[in-house]
Parts: sequence; structure tokens; C-alpha cells
Amino acid sequence: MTLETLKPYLPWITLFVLAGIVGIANPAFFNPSGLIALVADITPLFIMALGMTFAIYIGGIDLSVQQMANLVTVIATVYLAQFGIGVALICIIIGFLIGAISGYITTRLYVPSFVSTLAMGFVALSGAKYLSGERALSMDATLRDRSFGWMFGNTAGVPHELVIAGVLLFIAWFLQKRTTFGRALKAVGSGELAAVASGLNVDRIKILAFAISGTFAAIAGLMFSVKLSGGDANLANGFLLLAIVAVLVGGTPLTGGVGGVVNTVIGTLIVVVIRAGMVYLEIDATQQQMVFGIVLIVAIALTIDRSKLRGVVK
Amino acid sequence: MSFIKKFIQQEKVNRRDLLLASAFGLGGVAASGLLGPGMARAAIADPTVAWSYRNRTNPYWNEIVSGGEAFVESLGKSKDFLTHLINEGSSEKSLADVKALLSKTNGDLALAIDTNDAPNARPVVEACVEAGAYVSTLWNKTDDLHPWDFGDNYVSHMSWSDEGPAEQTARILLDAMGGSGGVVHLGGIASNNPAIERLNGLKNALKDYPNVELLDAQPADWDTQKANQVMSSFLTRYGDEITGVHCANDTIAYGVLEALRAEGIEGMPVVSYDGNPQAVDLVSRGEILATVFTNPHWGGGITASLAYHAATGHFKPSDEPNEHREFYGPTIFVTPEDAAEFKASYLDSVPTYDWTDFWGPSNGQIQYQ
Amino acid sequence: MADTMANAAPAARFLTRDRIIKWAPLLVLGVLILLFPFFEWLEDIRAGEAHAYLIDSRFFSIRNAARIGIAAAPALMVAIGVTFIIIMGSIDLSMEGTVSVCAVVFAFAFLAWGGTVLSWAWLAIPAAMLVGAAMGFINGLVHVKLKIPSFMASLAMGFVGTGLALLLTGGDRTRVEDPIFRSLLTERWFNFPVMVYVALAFLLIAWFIQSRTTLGRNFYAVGGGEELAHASGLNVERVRLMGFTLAGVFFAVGALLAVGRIGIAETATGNNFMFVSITAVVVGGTALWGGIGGVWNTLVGVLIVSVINNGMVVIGLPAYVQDAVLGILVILAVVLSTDRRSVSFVK
Amino acid sequence: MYELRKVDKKFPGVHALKAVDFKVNRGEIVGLVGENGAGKSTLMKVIYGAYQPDGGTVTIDGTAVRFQNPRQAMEHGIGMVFQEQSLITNLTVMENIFLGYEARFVKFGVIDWKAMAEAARKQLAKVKLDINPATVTSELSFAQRQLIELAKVLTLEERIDGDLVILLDEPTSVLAKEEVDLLFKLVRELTNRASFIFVSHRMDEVLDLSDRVYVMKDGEVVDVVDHDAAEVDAIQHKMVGRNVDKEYYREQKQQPYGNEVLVSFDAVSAGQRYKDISFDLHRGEVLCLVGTEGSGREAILRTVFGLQTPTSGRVTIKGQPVSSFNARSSVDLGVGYVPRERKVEGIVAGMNVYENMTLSQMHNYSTAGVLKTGAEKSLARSWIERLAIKTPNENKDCGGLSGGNQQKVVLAKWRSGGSDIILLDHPTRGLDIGAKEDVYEMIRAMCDDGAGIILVADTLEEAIGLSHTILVVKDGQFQKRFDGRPGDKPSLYDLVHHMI
Repeated sequence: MTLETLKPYLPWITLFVLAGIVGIANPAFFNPSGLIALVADITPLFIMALGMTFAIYIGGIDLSVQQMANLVTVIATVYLAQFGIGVALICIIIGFLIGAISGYITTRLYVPSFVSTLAMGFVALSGAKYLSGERALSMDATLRDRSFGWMFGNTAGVPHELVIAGVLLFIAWFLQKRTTFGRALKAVGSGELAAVASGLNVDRIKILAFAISGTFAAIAGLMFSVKLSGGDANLANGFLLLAIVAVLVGGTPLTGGVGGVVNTVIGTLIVVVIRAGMVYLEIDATQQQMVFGIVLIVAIALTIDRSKLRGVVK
Repeated sequence: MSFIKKFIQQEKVNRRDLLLASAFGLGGVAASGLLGPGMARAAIADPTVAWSYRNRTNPYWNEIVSGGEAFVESLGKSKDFLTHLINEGSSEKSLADVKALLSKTNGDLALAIDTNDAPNARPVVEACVEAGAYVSTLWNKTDDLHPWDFGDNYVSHMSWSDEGPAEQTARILLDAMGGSGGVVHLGGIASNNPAIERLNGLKNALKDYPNVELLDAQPADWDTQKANQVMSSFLTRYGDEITGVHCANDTIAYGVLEALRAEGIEGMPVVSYDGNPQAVDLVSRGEILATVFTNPHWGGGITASLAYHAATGHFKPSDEPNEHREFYGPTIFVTPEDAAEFKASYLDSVPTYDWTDFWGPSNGQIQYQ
Repeated sequence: MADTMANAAPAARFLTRDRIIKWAPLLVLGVLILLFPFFEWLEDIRAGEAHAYLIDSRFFSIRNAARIGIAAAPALMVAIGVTFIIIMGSIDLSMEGTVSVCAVVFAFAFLAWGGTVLSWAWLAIPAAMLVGAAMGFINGLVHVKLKIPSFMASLAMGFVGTGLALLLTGGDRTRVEDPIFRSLLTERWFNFPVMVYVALAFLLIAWFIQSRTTLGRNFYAVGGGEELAHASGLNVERVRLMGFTLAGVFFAVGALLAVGRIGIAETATGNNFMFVSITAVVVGGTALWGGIGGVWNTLVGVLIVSVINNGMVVIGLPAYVQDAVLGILVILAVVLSTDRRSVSFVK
Repeated sequence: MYELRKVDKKFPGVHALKAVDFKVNRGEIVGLVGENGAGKSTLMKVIYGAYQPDGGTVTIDGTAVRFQNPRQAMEHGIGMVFQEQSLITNLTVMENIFLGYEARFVKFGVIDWKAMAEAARKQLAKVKLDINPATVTSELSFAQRQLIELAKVLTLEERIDGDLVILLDEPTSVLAKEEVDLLFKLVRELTNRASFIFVSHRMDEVLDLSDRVYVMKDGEVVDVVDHDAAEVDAIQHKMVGRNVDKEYYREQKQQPYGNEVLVSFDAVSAGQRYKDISFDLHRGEVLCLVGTEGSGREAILRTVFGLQTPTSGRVTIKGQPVSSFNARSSVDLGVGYVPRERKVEGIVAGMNVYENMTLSQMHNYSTAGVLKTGAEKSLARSWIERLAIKTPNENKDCGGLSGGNQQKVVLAKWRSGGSDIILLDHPTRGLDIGAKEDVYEMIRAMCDDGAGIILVADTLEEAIGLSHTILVVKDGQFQKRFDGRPGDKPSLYDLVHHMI
């Protein structure tokens, strides 16, 4: 077996090696129920990364996801009493719209997505601050359980978060692999000019990719809000960089067209393992961030398939 | 009487109560032993002790942690026995780390935590309760979450009522301004509870000073550099109208002082909060008129201690009255007159605390509005 | 505005579309500078007070210019550092970590070696710049030698930097109170504090590097066509390494000014520099895809962002809308300075 | 003096060079011809140091050398003149000329722009180009850029003491006839100083210029012919491995076109790009737009495809007036576009053959947005067979196919989708003879199937050979219309006369 044939499996190998290191150092890591809980907990982050994958897959990036989730935690908390489960729809629509606006600014006004989504994130943050009155709000527990109780809990040992994550993953995978939209995304990510010359409506596809990213970010925010039973304008802070890292470590490069949602699953798991590893290996508090950075460099160095990074590495 | 003296006297009174309390605690252990099979896990022989907090870049949290470390050392263990979980301002990481630790320790855990954001407290507590671990919270929790609703595992919550002390510092400020002029407030992260309470304190005080106008209040996110920029913008907008500055904490005050220094403005009355060592120095030099010491060292140690002693069965939380489950932490005013004295007794040599004197320096049961 | 090369630029048509786009960022800055006083004027007129537009403006005053200068100086240094990287078509997200490390190392060394500029402690200044260079060099090595795209490499290196600063300080902050060092802030020449002049001096150095040195021109070559530059015999790897190293030095200067501004070095010194500096670079008209722009663009970009931040507080905009206004103005600025005919698509 | 012996180069799955012997004598001009994929570009990359050979020896004046990168090759006097787009367009002319070798103008770390401009002028004089060296390259024409490329390589003259070997890769593809003549004159003059290796698809040019011609096929040198003995037919035969029909435009196969109008332009203008354009395209017709670069040909094509919105006039496609101009609706009306930049506009590298083929017609291979991959694959298989596309299977990445096969995929994309208005922009550009022939064959076949074709041809000969109708465009306006039946075609002169 040569390195060449191993390449597609490098992200998996990295994941298992990392997990193995943590598990050997502390076998308690392999406790099944603990592992399941660990994975279930990452669900909101995973969903956000899943959405981000679409933006990165077309060669862009979405820096608004964290603020979007912040906004949604506030919306969900404020309007839960009024709309019940219908608030989910409002959140999703908001996410879709803000994402679409970012996409519009990127494609039609020629503002790089790095800037347009960052700026739209600021707009969402303002919305969150305004709506929350700049306070931390909490949901009424009974109302929450009535409308969204199904999001959490266990059925036959399987946490419902995992089921939701699985369903969304399937939807994302299906969109990417089996639909004309997914094929169009790939064309835009790998060769935008050729996509134009094939008569694809490239602008619409790109706008839609950002809208999907926004939608998933909104779902992530909603789940997080329900989980924490509240919302405020900073609740989802810390998601953004991890979501980007999850996508990139999984092997979807910023140049687009390669990788995809399954890679993001691996990437998210790698992030979980690294993070949990800090706890299991009892890394000193002042060293954790540095260790995270170094392990990240190693993980990225191992997982990215340089032959697919077409052209020069920038 | 200076604030210091008042505080020390209060502590003496409390120490008398301590004897009673510890006796009660021992009784609690005996009682829980008797409960036997009814309780799944009444006591954990040697729980892991962990502190989960925001970050190490803020002196406040360093103080908290030093208390936690002092506590584990009092158990005859090394500093490293304390497990640190750092959430970097992310509620998501805070919760994920706690769950990972619960899984690692199989629930044999005594956890002291600030959950970073109030809504995050409930899932953290629920996770601990489910795993059979013992948790004590500090600062952030929602008003509808109470330790007594969770039996023994949610041991306690400590917070500080900042409104009153902030009002007092505001009065010191407003008096220094001669009861007239304009004041600006630089706040913390807008949605943080302490930030809200500290601004409310200022507003309350202002009611008695009709000649002072609150010119503006903007969030500076507990950040020195942001405070620096906001203050210089204030100076542009209001110029000489500003005759006093009310800061939500010490780190903000540092930025404010530097903005004033840049303009060559001297003698502007400034008050702050938290009582960090550097701020106390500034108070003793008169650059800050007052700050409020919340004794984070004690808070950090006692929160860990409460969780630990509940976990080991040293006392049974559910037998304690509500004012021992939710209580305010101590507050000590530091003003130029007593700064030196305060520094000598709290900062230059950290007092050795009796970590089983759980409620000695505390400040009464938490009141909700 | 970018290239003022000795004998370049044939004097041809004056008001071409290209030229308008090239000067758009400056135009935006000009409009902003006139806009905020307008809101002040409006506020006073409504309140029935006399207010002569601009003349009575508190925003449009030397004193406020100095304040904006203080706010902008450290960010300008960091943004200049990243400008070189962006000209190469790469990106550097490690600035927050590097700035923190440099600030902390500087403060430690400064205090350990005497605590005043008049002693050997002045060596802490070049030492911090060396540390910045080393951080940048390692960043470049990770990017170039491990062939990791700069976005990811520098993002991870940013974590390492912040982590290293934390490890060094254990979370404590260090005060640098030497009055001579602090004269960066306290001493004023012609109404502006010394740090503004220091920043301008480094801006000129950066401009010199950009327009007059082989390295500076090679950044443009790499950004304009990396493979072509390589085929022409250019050692692209070396140019990249040097670029990241140079960026590290400018991050270090940014760190020194940041410490000079508030007199404190801590792990959080680097906070918020990432988005501010990259936004400023882009708003100034330097394209993220490389090859276009320069340090003067970055100056304008940093000023735009600083003026917006200062102006919003000065006109009394509620805190909760400030983020949105900043976001929208940034988009507007970029839209105006983008030549839509020269780019076929944007991602 | 420069010699390769038994040089081998292997890539995963490809044996690109098989024991190649290659030799350049002092002052000689050596031609190098071969089909795409024959190994020409690999050989050139080995020569100028971009690739390192896996086996064999490289010697200069008998001394063995091994280059790790192009710079080392340059230091041994070997320079490469790339195709037109290899200058860095955001740099000035002089910066491009001295890129990587600025050191001699640097004093105390400072670049002396005056000295560099002076030196650059000297280089430009060598190629008889009189422009300001401080001009930004993007402002120059392609022909000027090509000469600057040569000027840049000629800096080796000053830098290197020994002999020079200069590779010319397709240097004439963007040049007009007189510019080609100028270039050739220059090259001949320079042989007192340098040897040249000349690579071109234009066989006549290779024979015209070269002293000897190396013919490559499948990674091997199959023949070396002297200038005097060289014959186009024989060389082409060796390249392709079969005889090339002289009449390769297959004029005899040209059928008269039908009456049905597919595309109709009625006094259409688009700003400054073109004005008052009227024409009809019928079923079975090849309509060729002839004109110089920038004359408006491409803009007209782009209007038909919906990428360029006209400012006035009426465009009708299949009887329907076009109101909104976008690619999607044009494609729906049956328009297919084969762009000039095949690798970036024609195919999507990174996507496989069947994905590329259905890209424009995914609605035909999906239900409610869900793709039917099986149908896609069988479509691809049938077209791979029909057009004899050389690919192991339909799952192969299109980026890995040769130019001709990529072009076939693009054509299959449109034809399989039933497009019957095909816009061809330089469809044979950069293709070798065999692949060109295939394209001509397909154009004829499409006409027979009733498609209408608008062609912007690579060469005038091609335009004449293939088309029913030729419209000469100059400065955005029609100059002249030729109706060319087989045997009654306009001459080259007729066209050029109206073009310029």
C-alpha cells in the first residue's frame, strides 16, 4: 500500500490515531456512553460546520455563522412564548435570508465573502443586541419542553441530538451528492468560469450556498438555545473558529470543489477528540491553547490532500 | 469606621457561627451515612476537584484560581491536583469540557464553575446531577435555577450583588465631583449580569444627585483597549462636560486612565470595581477613588471547597438552609485612606482561610427582584 | 496612490474610471470625515443651539484627530504587516498571537533589563521585534515547508501564539510604567503624541520596502502570478518566508505601540487585531486575491475603520447599532473601491 | 553542445519520456513538433529545469548537469520564452524583464529604478520594441508581451558567458503575420549568440525557421529531419502515425444549408463593442465571424449565449424574440457555447467526464432535482464511444484528459443535450493536427444533423475551409459578407483586405 492509495483515508487515520493516543493514555476515554455523550454534545457545532462546508465548498467562507447563531438564540428565546415551535421556522427563515444577503453582496456587488459575511455578522450581532435588550434571557422551562423537548433526551441509548445531526447530515450529503444543486456547487467550486459557460446560473447557486450556510447556522443556534434554555448576544461565541477548523481539518480546502460534508464529520470529530484529549490527558491550563494550535498544525498537515489543492498553495 | 475594619469585625462574628456550622456539617455526614441504600452515591472518597472558568488572561480569574489551588493544598495535595477547564468565553466549550470531565471521572467530581453565560448554568448543573457529581456555581446562572431543586448534587451558588457596592462607589465619585457635572459609564459585556448591576448602581446613586447628568454609557467589554478607545471618543463628544468616570471594572479603568493621560487630563475622578492589585495601587496613589474588592481568592477556594466537602459527605447540602445554598460573596470597599491597610492584609500576604468556614465571610441569601 | 515609483506612471488621461476606483477609499474617508460633523450639526440645530458646520465640530478637530491617531497607530502597524501577505495572495491570521507574545516578551525583557529606556532595557525593543520576526518565520515555515495553505497555517499559529503568551504570563498582566517609554503616548509634538509619528515612520519604512526593495516588488510578483514568478527563477518560497517574517516584525511594532498606549502587556493585548486589520486592508482597496494595493491603501483603510468607530460614539449612536453600521459601511467602502470589470468573479 | 541522452521521465501511470535523445548545436534553430501528449512539454520542462529526469544524462559541452529548478538552468544559459500570458501583469515591463535578477540594480538594499529602466531599454531595443519600461504590463497588447518575453530571456546574454539555449514555446500563436516575420528575423539574427528550440503547432512556421526538426510521438523521438529534407506531409504522417488528408477541412463534405432561421440579429448594437449587426443563421449553416482580436467577434458570440446584453436592436432565436439575456435561457433555447479557454471555461477540471457532459442539461438527468447517475453514465459511455474520446472510463477527471479529448467532452455536452445552435470560439486552438481533424469532422457532422454553427476560427484557412458564410467584422461593424460554396471560396487576401 502506497501513500498515494492512503490519501483519501488520511483524515480518518488522523482521527483514529488521535483517538488512540488519548485512549491509550486514559482508557476511560473509550467508555462507550461517555463517547456517545461527547459526540452528542458537539451537535450544534457540527451543524454549523456542516453549513459552513457549503460556503467553503464553493471557494468562499462564511464568517457570519457565529453571530447568526447568537441572533437566533435571542429570537428563539424572545418569541418562544408567542409562537411555540413555530419559532423554529422564523429562525430558519432569518438564517436563510441573512445568508442569502451575504451571498448577494458577494456575487452581485463583488465583495469577497470574507468581508461580506464578516459585515453581515456585525449586522446580525446588532440585531441580537437590540432584540435582547443587551441582557441574557432565559426560556420558560415548560414552554421549552413542550415545543422543543424532543430535541434532547435518549431513545434506546441514542441521544436525540445525534439523530438530528444524522438527519441534517443526510440532507446535506444528499444535497451535495445526489442533486443537481450539489453538482452545480461542485462545478462552481472547481471551475466557476466553465460553470458560467455551461449556462448554470452561478450567482443563484452561490447565493443559495451562503443561504444554506446561514440556515444551518440558525439551526445550530436554535439547538444551542434550547439546550441552554436561553439566549443572549454572546451565547454562541467561540463557535466560529472551531467550525472553520472542523471543515478545514476534515479536508475541504478553502479553494473549493473538493471534500464535502462527510469530511466535515471527520473534521468535527477530530476537533472533539483534540478538545476532549486536553481534559483526559490533563494538559496544564496555561498550555492548552498552545497544544491545541500545535496539534492542529499536525492534524492539518496530515489531512489535507495537497494534490487536490490545484495550483499553488497560497 | 473604615470598610476594612467593618469587614474584619463581620468576619469575627461569622467565625463564631463557624463552630456551629461545622458541627452541623459533621452531623450531616453521619446522617447521610445512615441514609444508606436510598442514595445512589452519598459520598465520593476522593473526587477530582476541578475549576471551570473563562480564561487565564484576566487577573480576576487568576485570583479565583489561586483560591482553588490554595484549597487543594489545604487538603495536603499539590496544586496540580486541581483540574482546570478553560472555556475561552465559549459556553459551548464550557459545557463540552464539563461533560468530557464527567465522563473521564465517571462522575467522581467536585466541580466549581462559572458557566460563562447564565443560560449555560442549567445544562451544566443537569449534566453533573445526572452523573452524580457535585457542583458549585459562581456568578452566572439564571434566576429560575436553584440548588435546592436538585437535592445534594447542586451544592451551592455564590454571586455578588453588585448594585449596592456599585452605588456606593458611585456616591464616592459623585461626591468627589462636588455633586454636579457630567459622568460617563464604561460597562462590561452588555448582557453580563454584573455589567447590568453595576450600571444600575450608578443610576440609583444618581437619583440623589440631580445636578449630575449621566452623559453616556457604552459597553467596553471588560477590555482595556476597547475602554481606551471608547473613553477617547467620549472625550471628543463631551469634552469638558465630563467631570467623572464610572467604570464597570478595573481593567476598564486602566484603559480610561490611559486615555485621560494621553490628553494630559489629571485629577479626573474615576471609580472602578474588582479590587485587583494594580487597581489597589492606583487607589492608594489616588488615581482611582474607589474600587470594590470581592475577594475572588476566597470565592474561588470556597466554591471548590463546598463542592468537595459535599462530595466527600463532609456535609449534606440538602440539610442546609437556603441561605447556605445561594449566597452573596463578600465585598470590601477600597478607598485611598485604607488602600495601604487593605493591601497589607489581603494582597501582600494572602490570608490563610479556613476552607471549611463555608459561609463565614458571605453576605446573606441571594435576593431576586 | 499605491505606486509612486520614481519615473513610472505616464501622465495620461486624468479622470479615468481606473483612477476613480483607485482613489475611492480616500473618497470614502473624506465623505466619512464630513459626514460625522454633519450629524453633530444636525443634533445641535435640532436642540436649537448655534452650530457652524465643521467649525464647531468636536469630531472635526485636531484633538480628536490625535485620538483617532492613537487608536489607529497599533492597528496600522498590524495591518501593514498583513498587507504584504495579502499582496502575495496569501493571508495571515496569526497576528493576535504574535502581538501578544511580542508585547509580553517586551514587557518582561524591559523590566528585567532595567525598566527604563535609559538603561539596557531599550534592548527589549529590538528583542521584541526579533521575537516577532521569529514568530512570523515559523508561521512561514509551517505554511511553505508543510505546504499548508496560509489561512490554516496562520490560524493554527495564532492559537500557538496566544497559548505561548499565556504560558509566559500565566495570565498575569505586566505594567510598563517607564515615563520615557510611555512618552509614546504622553509626549506630544504639534498636538499629536509621539506614537503617531513612530507609526508614520514605520509606514514610510513599509512604503520604502514596498516600492524600493527587491523583496517588496517580489511580493507583487508572487501575488500577480506565483507560478510565473517561479518559472522566471524567483525563489518564491524564500519570498513567502521573508514576507511572513516581515509581517511578524510589523506585528511586533504594533505590539510595542499597543503597550505604549495602555502601559500594560498581557495575553489579551493582541485581541481584536485580526478582524480590524484585515477589514482595514480590504477596505483600503488591497484585493484579497493579491497583486493589487499597498501600504498607503492600508493607511486609508485603517483610518476609515478608526474614523467610523470614533465617529459613531461621538455622534452618540446607541451601542447596539454600532456593529451593524460598521458592517454596512465596510461593505459600502469595498463595493466602491472594487473594479468590477477587472474581476470576473469573487468568492 | 547541449545534449540529452536516453532521458526518461515517469509520472504516476504515464511514461512521459522514453529514452529521449536530443541535441542542440551552437547557433542552431531546432524545431520540435508532436501531437498534444506526445511529450513535448515534458521534454521542455526537463530542459529548462522545471522537471528533473528520472534517467539518462544531460550535458552541456560534454559536462553533465542536473538542474533542481529553472533558475539553475538559467545560470547555465538555458532560458524559456513562454506563451503569451506568462508575464506578471501587475508589474511593470522592466520589473518583468529583471524578475528574480534585480540584484544588480540594488544599492544598499534600494532598487535604482533609473538604472533598471536604462537596462530594460537596452533589452527592449534587442527586440525592436520602443515602449516605456515603466509601463504596467497589463496595458500592452499580446504581441508586445510576447516580444517582452523574448527580451526577458535575452538578458541571459549579459548574465551568462557561455552559449545560450532559448526555448520558444508557441511564440507565434497570438501574433499577426508581420509580427511573426519580425520575430523570425530577430531569431535568425540572434543565432550568432544563441541556439533556439522552437515549438509550434504551425507546421509551416516550424519548417520555415528550423535547421532541424525533432518529431515526437508517445514520449519518443520518432524522427529527426533536416530543414532541406523536411516535408509537411511526411512529418505529419510521423506525428500522427497515419496520413493526413490535405483536404482536411473536408470541403467536399459541405452540404448546402436549410431555410429555417435559428438565430436572427436585427440591427443589434452593444455599446462600444459592436454596432448595427444583422445576420441570420440557418439550420445546417456554418457562419464564420472573421476579424482581428477585439473587433467584436467574441462580443457577438457572447450576446447569442446571453452573457452580453445588447443596448439596442432585436435578437430572435428560433422565432422567439430574446428579452432577457442570460446563459440559462439561451441554453434552454438550444444554444451551446464552446469557449476559447478550454481548460478554465470549457471543462471543469476536478469533475469527471459524465459530470462535465451533463453540466448544462442536468434537468434532463434528474427528477425533482435528484440526479439519475446511472443515466448520466450511460450517456457518457455512448458519447465516449461515438466521438472516440480517449479516456479509461467515464469516471476520469476531465482535467487529466488531453486538449483534444477535453474539446470532445465539451462538444458532447452540447450535442447530447440537443443543442442545435453551437457557438465555437477558437475550437481548435492549441490542438494538434489529429485532434483538429476530429473537430472538423464533428462540425460537419453537426451541420448534417441540422445544427447551426457560429464559428470564430483559429486561422483564416480554417474559416474559409469550414464555413458557408463568412462575415468580416472590423471595429464592431460588418465589413463584408462572403458566401462560400465549395470550390468558390474567398481567398485569404479577400478576407485580410477587409479585416485590417
